[in-house]
Amino acid sequence: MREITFADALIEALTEEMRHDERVFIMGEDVGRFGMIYLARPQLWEEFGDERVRDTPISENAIVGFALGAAITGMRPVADIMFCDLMAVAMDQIVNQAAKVRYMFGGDIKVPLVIHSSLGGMRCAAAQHSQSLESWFTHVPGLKVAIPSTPSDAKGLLKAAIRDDNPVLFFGHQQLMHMKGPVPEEETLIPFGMADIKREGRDVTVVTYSMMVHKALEAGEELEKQDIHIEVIDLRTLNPWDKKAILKSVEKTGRLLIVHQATTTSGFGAEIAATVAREGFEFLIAPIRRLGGLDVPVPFSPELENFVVPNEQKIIEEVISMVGE
Amino acid sequence: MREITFADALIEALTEEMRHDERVFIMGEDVGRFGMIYLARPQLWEEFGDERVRDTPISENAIVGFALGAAITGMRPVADIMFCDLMAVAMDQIVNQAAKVRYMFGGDIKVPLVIHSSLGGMRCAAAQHSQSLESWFTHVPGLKVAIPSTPSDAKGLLKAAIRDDNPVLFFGHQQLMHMKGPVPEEETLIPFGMADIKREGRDVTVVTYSMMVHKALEAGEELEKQDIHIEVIDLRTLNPWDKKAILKSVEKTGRLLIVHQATTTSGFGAEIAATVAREGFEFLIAPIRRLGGLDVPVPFSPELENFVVPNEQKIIEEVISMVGE
Amino acid sequence: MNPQSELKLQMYRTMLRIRRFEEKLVELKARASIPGLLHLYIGEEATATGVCAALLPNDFITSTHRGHGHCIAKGGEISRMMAELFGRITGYCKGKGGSMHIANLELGILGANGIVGAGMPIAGGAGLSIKMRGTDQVVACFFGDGATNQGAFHESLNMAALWKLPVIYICENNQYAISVAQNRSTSIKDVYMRKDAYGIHGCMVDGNDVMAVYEAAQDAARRARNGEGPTLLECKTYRWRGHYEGEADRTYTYRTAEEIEGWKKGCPIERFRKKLLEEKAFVQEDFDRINLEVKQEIEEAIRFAEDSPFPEPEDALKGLYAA
Amino acid sequence: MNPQSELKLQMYRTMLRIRRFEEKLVELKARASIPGLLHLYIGEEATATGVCAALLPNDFITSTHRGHGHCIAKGGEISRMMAELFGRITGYCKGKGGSMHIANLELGILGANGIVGAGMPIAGGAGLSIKMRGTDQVVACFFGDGATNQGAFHESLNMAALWKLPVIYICENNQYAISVAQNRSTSIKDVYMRKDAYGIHGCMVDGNDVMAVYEAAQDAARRARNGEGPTLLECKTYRWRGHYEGEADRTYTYRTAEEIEGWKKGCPIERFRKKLLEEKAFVQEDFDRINLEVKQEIEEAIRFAEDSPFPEPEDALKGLYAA
Ligand SMILES: Cc1ncc(C[n+]2csc(CCOP(=O)(O)OP(=O)(O)O)c2C)c(N)n1
Ligand SMILES: Cc1ncc(C[n+]2csc(CCOP(=O)(O)OP(=O)(O)O)c2C)c(N)n1
Ligand SMILES: [Mg+2]
Ligand SMILES: [Mg+2]
Repeated sequence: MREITFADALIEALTEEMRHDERVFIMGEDVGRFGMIYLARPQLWEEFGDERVRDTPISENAIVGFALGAAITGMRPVADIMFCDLMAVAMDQIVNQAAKVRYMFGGDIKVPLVIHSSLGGMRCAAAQHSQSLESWFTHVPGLKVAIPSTPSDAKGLLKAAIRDDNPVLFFGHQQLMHMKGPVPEEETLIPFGMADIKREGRDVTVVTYSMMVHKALEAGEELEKQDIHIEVIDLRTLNPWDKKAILKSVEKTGRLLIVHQATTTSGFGAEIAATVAREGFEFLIAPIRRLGGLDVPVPFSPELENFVVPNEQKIIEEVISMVGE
Repeated sequence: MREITFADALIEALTEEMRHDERVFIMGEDVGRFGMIYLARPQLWEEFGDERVRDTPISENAIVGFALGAAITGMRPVADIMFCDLMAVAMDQIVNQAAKVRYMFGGDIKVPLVIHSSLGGMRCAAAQHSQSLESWFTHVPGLKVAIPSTPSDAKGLLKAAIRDDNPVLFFGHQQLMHMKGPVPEEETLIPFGMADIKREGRDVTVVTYSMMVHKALEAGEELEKQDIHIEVIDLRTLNPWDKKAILKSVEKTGRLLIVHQATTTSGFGAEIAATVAREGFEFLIAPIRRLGGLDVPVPFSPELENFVVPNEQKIIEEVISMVGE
Repeated sequence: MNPQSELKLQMYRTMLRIRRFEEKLVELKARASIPGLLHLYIGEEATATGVCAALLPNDFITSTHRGHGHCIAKGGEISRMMAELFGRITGYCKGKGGSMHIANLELGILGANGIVGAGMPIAGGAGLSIKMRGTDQVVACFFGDGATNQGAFHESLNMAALWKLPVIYICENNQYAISVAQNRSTSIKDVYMRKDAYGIHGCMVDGNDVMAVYEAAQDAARRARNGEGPTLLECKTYRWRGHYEGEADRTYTYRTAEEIEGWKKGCPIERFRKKLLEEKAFVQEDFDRINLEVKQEIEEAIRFAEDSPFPEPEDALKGLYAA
Repeated sequence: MNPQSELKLQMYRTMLRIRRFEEKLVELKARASIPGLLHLYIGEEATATGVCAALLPNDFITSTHRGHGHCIAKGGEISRMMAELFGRITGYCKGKGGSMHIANLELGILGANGIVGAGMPIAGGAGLSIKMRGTDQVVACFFGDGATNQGAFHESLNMAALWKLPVIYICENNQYAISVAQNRSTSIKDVYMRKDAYGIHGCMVDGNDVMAVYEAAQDAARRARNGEGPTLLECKTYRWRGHYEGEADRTYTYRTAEEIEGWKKGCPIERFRKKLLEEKAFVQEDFDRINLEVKQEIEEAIRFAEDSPFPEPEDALKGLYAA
């Protein structure tokens, strides 16, 4: 199969959907003719022009709010927020408006809105440009959350997100954008709520998503050499999330390690751990572990940044220590 | 001991601290002469005047940002945000600025800032005025979070918050404001990170905070009649939170139920459950349970609202079902 | 009756419907017969009425926490509104929204909003959608004087101006945001002057003169439909009641008794009635008849609401996601 | 030398220090010798320099993602800045902040900021603190043209105006926000005209004429210290480099080669040097000497940074909370 980058896969998905449905458009900062943002490319602008590839002022709250207003009146917008950190200025429109209008207005209207953003850093961009804030949004009923790890998942999930009649937060990872992977030529939509077992194994279930999937897979290779076999499950979407797949795997392995880059406390790993501690209690032969970012803002200096984020080595250590339990 | 309301206790704390240190002041919407907000009272304004009891425009992001700017240049502001839902418009100044300036600037500066707000609803105020968003802030390193359940805790924690050199989010509960309780006359500061065992018991540990403490206590009375003895632990602060106290109790009871009003998924209960599933694994004789708000926006109609929020009866049912496990 | 006269009588009726609807709410709330927060529009009826009279049925509005007037003026049925306030399944939001969240897309009502200023970007987005879909609708976006200091105001007006969107931004300047008088929250006196910060049209009218509001809104709507972009329309008005029903500033902390009485004397509905009588367009019997009809309408609405079932508790779990 | 001449030479030196510091960064970044994002200020030196020359040492500034110039102009040591950019423990933030977060309270530098517009409320709060503490400090708040469309701009200017706070809001209008030209993001041409939306003073100056900036900032600072409230000062200028170092718009998508070259010809530093020569205040040797000194300063700064240790990984866990 041909290989393309994560960013190219996103653009392909968006291009296809824009061709497929003329109500689909994208708006955001620098998405247009210069197209320097992850979900933009000059070709997109060349094909669809200023109206449907719409540069905006630096007004994130209005970007989301305008997209929302358009979504409930007949369009299917994709709003781009460059970095998830910047969602902090748009939280009202995301949380109090987009997430709630359908429900609080009685459950009839549709909100076909995608908010695309990127997270994760590892570019020495420091505290305000390196956060992974996905767990906030899993705490807001009404929002769906997609967070793929591979080009083909990115494409299939973005297409599904655009066709969804609910507000979807779609998170790419800044470090993944240039990663290449096989992407089918034929149209593929990946339904939300279906985890993907990226590696099978019998000893420890490693549940993760986004960039950390790759770290877990690397760890899996290493551990294999020591005859430790981890099962790496990529959640791909956090709301809905595939509880069943996790429970099934934990039933087999008896051990669960959750890995994410977001700071540990109240990260989405807590939700997974809490759920399995309740529903998979009898399967567990060792305490559930979480490996998340350390609970500090992301520091600038490379060694500091590396220190606060999980990596292959730390995963290996956790797994080894778990199988000893 | 004399009994005063939760709201009076807050005002007392603020008044004492404003007398004690002239750098302390409060700013927010309608905190001034009309003083109709929880953390305001005409007397406060009469004593301290417009400058130190400062009415503001409806500009929450600026309220927090101005308070932050004042905090790092010699003042000790208390910023009032009427309802926690409204924090959505102020998230940037709370999360990207207040929480991070000290760390990202190298760890030398102090940020003596209190952001006071209220949460919880149960006033048929519907989706945008009834949220309990405390868990978001526990996911942001750099912020402390206080969330008391009684007038005396409210007073002691608010005083401690005002004297703290770090940004503190302080959440009252809208339904608790008129609740009376004993409050010592003499000065009391309650340190952060110390849970309070509000009821002792041997069968099930019920960890909770804010309004739900009272529901748990009511449930405790009822359960007592059935010879089931729950231990009710009031966390009082969520960052830092008193892990030790919880683990100690779970060691005794072997059973843990976490109750909060916030929607369940990715609520702070997940963090507690995940932590105990790791560090108290061997103590557990039954799966950890969480009883949180149902995962929908808070609906308006009274019966609907009651349905989505935990209450005494639901706590009783959970506990009974747990002791059977 | 000529269309112009018909329209006037219609506007009179609308104002009266708003007034009587809310007077009934005062009564019901005093008896604690309805749950939740009520922000009443009494005294400000001419603004919603004048603006919405300039709109077509498929035009959009966004509304505020003080939204009953907008909803009625845009065609909302009083019975379904009442049912919503009673928390019944027959309400506009099936009992899930309440006073602060009434919406109905068929009527072009994109929703009341509990977050001050938050309707402004949504209105802008509806404007963008109109432009992209190529219809000639317009959007009327209502907000208070207090809302003009929210970031959302600024971001929205700039964006709507930049893209010349068909939006009428209507500041209902009732001179207070809760207890804070406008001059203690806003650094300039006349909010409509902020138009120049965006290079758009704008003007100020007596918000209690329904014809003046109507004409200004018509101008704005015409410009909007012509692709000339947004307008910032400031309507000076006054709320007679407390910020919310139950807030009684009995000691007149932030407004004087005289000020309130003064505005009551200039009641927009009475003013209009007198004017119409002076114009000899109508006779008192016309108004009496309308009064009676409105009274009946309210009574029927109450009956409808009271007779309607509550939602089942489990309904709380429905309607979150579209299939 | 008279104080006026001394000040001018000082300003020349400051501009040159900014220029040379950043030219060195271009070089270092091209060799990938420094981590992270760099937003360079080359071409805009006159603005920071002119403004900060009108400030006293205990005055405050807030800065942006493009903040090196502000920091140097407010007294930042190049060596400690360089160390920060190198991620060393001797940097202003001990390696935790990097280019976008340099701060130093002793110098009154309340921090560069990675969030566009976010310094504006913080600056306002410093102004409030000044007023409440009763000192006669002022705050200079820098931000770009793109930032003027953030909600924070609006909320801050209104509040600062309302309370007559001693803040100078300086819009560094380099005409682009990343790739978006000002006329594609902002519905009016001259941003300083937004002053009228807040009822405050404001004016526009040639941001590449350091004396003009200085004088406008002095006026604004005088008014601020007199309790006359904030000023909105727009400085028209231009960035020579890409939005960030490494962004090369090689195909001139959003700016033409001619435009860039035109602005380079009007280099603010060269302009000022020529002017000073014309005024016969100085001779070329003065500039040569300064050039040499600045060159040495930069070299020493590099050496200082390179010789400084990195923080220990575990230092990442320090400094989050004050005891
Ligand atoms: C963002 C936000 N801040 C504060 C509030 C609380 N609040 C509700 S209404 C109101 C006053 C609004 O004043 P204005 O916009 O003038 O409208 P009015 O009530 O006068 O009609 C406030 C402060 C809110 N709902 N949303
Ligand atoms: C709130 C926010 N939105 C978007 C960004 C991404 N961003 C960084 S700089 C920039 C452009 C800023 O333009 P301007 O204010 O004119 O400053 P300049 O870069 O031209 O100096 C953008 C969009 C950000 N950092 N913060
Ligand atoms: Mg008002
Ligand atoms: Mg710019």
